[in-house]
Amino acid sequence: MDSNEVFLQIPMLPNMELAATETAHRVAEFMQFDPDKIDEIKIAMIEGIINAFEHSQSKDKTVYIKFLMRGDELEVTIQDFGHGFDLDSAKKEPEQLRKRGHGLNLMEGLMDRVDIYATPNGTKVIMVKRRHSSDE
Amino acid sequence: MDSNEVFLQIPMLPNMELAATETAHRVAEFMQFDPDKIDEIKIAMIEGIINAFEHSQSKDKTVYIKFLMRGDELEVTIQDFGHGFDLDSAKKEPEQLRKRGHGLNLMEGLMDRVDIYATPNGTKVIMVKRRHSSDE
Amino acid sequence: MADVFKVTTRMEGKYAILYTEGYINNLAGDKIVEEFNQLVAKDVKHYVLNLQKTQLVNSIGISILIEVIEKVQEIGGTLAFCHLTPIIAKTFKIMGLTQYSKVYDTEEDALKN
Amino acid sequence: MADVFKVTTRMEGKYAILYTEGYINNLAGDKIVEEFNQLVAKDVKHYVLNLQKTQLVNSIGISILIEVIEKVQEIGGTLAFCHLTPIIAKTFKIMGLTQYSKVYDTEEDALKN
Ligand SMILES: Nc1ncnc2c1ncn2[C@@H]1O[C@H](COP(=O)(O)OP(=O)(O)O)[C@@H](O)[C@H]1O
Ligand SMILES: Nc1ncnc2c1ncn2[C@@H]1O[C@H](COP(=O)(O)OP(=O)(O)O)[C@@H](O)[C@H]1O
Repeated sequence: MDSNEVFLQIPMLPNMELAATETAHRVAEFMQFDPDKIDEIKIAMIEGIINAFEHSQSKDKTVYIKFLMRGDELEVTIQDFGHGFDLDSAKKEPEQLRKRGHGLNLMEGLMDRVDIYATPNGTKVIMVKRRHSSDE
Repeated sequence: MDSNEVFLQIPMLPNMELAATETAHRVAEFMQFDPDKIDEIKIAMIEGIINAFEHSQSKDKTVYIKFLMRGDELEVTIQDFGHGFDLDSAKKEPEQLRKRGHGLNLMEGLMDRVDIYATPNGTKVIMVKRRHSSDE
Repeated sequence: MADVFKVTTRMEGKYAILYTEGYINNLAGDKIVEEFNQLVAKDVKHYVLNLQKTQLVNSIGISILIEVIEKVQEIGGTLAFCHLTPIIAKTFKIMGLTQYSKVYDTEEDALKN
Repeated sequence: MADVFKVTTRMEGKYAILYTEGYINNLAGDKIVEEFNQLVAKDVKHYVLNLQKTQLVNSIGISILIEVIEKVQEIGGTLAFCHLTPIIAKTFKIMGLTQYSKVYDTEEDALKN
């Protein structure tokens, strides 16, 4: 393993997503991200992880998380080996005050880039946050 | 992976031990350990991890941590692939107000059981904390 | 970070001010609904949610808050938020909450309006 | 948990009360020594370390506090701790600190003695 990578495997158990957000916190702090950006990464990660908890139905009941520190960028990969889903039908337009179905929007709204690879063998969400975003 | 295991691999970078203690926190909280016991686990883990950071000289600059939830017991394994050390000479009697050399004592004082396997291929510290310790 | 989520209420005039502490996930959302239901039973119609001690939320927890907003609208009441961290404010905006309930910086501002 | 370690000082009579906030590791220990050196230069001899806002320590950080204790002894001063969490108190005991400096529950107690 390179010293710019962190791996975490968490079981699908209550609040275990917070182990991942705290790991993100340490990594992003080491990379000198500012506190608001760290919170954005954390909330985006929570959404990715609870989606795997709630929807993946993976048999190993595990979420695999990788942090890659790449210069100014932090790349976070959240992976499960569940049944995947159809991205196009999941990404429907948000209704007015729609209760659920905001997770994917939140990830995209809070991170600089989000790529989702969903197959019948599982889902992989790759999210990137830059220390200095262009939109700020 | 069983759903009663958590894995974490952290690079030897400043404060990365806190990613591990926060993971421990979530795991121990899930197991309903009381807050003082959680703090004991955290400080013991910090000592095991900073020892690997400071002394192991491992080439992959990585510490491998495993949490195993086993009924009433939490088992934490902290492993590095450095050069190991001689346990007997490391465990010398504490001098009066000795500045350094308290890490191993602390782990033993704070956990219910500590087993250390040190070889020229690395060090593995296995620490166990019970939810209801006999000494309390 | 607060480990166990807590919600406490203080009354000020016709307002119930709910203080949250900790991560707002589904369980926390349920606790808020419980507290809220007790207040509705006491005929309280105006609510302020002070999130000063909440750093993290998830969309399931927030979806439960949306249900609370709907209920308040049904009984002809008001619900405002205050003391959101910048990122929780952003999260609310992305989720469309800010269209349906007001967000104030401070509790004072929330009570004045 | 406080993310960046901080130490601040308040004078009360002949006492300097140092408040720590956050994880006491080696860097935090160095910050405490720096603060302490400035106070020694101002001829302060009596110290209270209030650790109320510190939840975690490591043995490297504490070994630096031991150096501070030694220096205080050299200048004929006193150093007491207060507001330790039960587990930090236990850690200090295992490391032998409690033999060399007193530990009080509250700041008041530390200043009275
Ligand atoms: N890891 C995953 N595994 C399987 N399905 C998923 C996963 N992540 C998202 N989905 C699907 O995408 C949909 C939309 O997700 P999201 O926007 O987070 O909203 P919500 O979780 O509230 O339904 C989910 O309802 C689910 O069907
Ligand atoms: N993971 C490790 N790899 C190599 N040597 C180690 C490791 N852990 C401990 N040691 C050795 O054991 C000694 C005692 O460790 P410890 O009691 O924690 O005190 P300290 O770290 O303050 O020296 C260290 O000085 C070091 O020589």
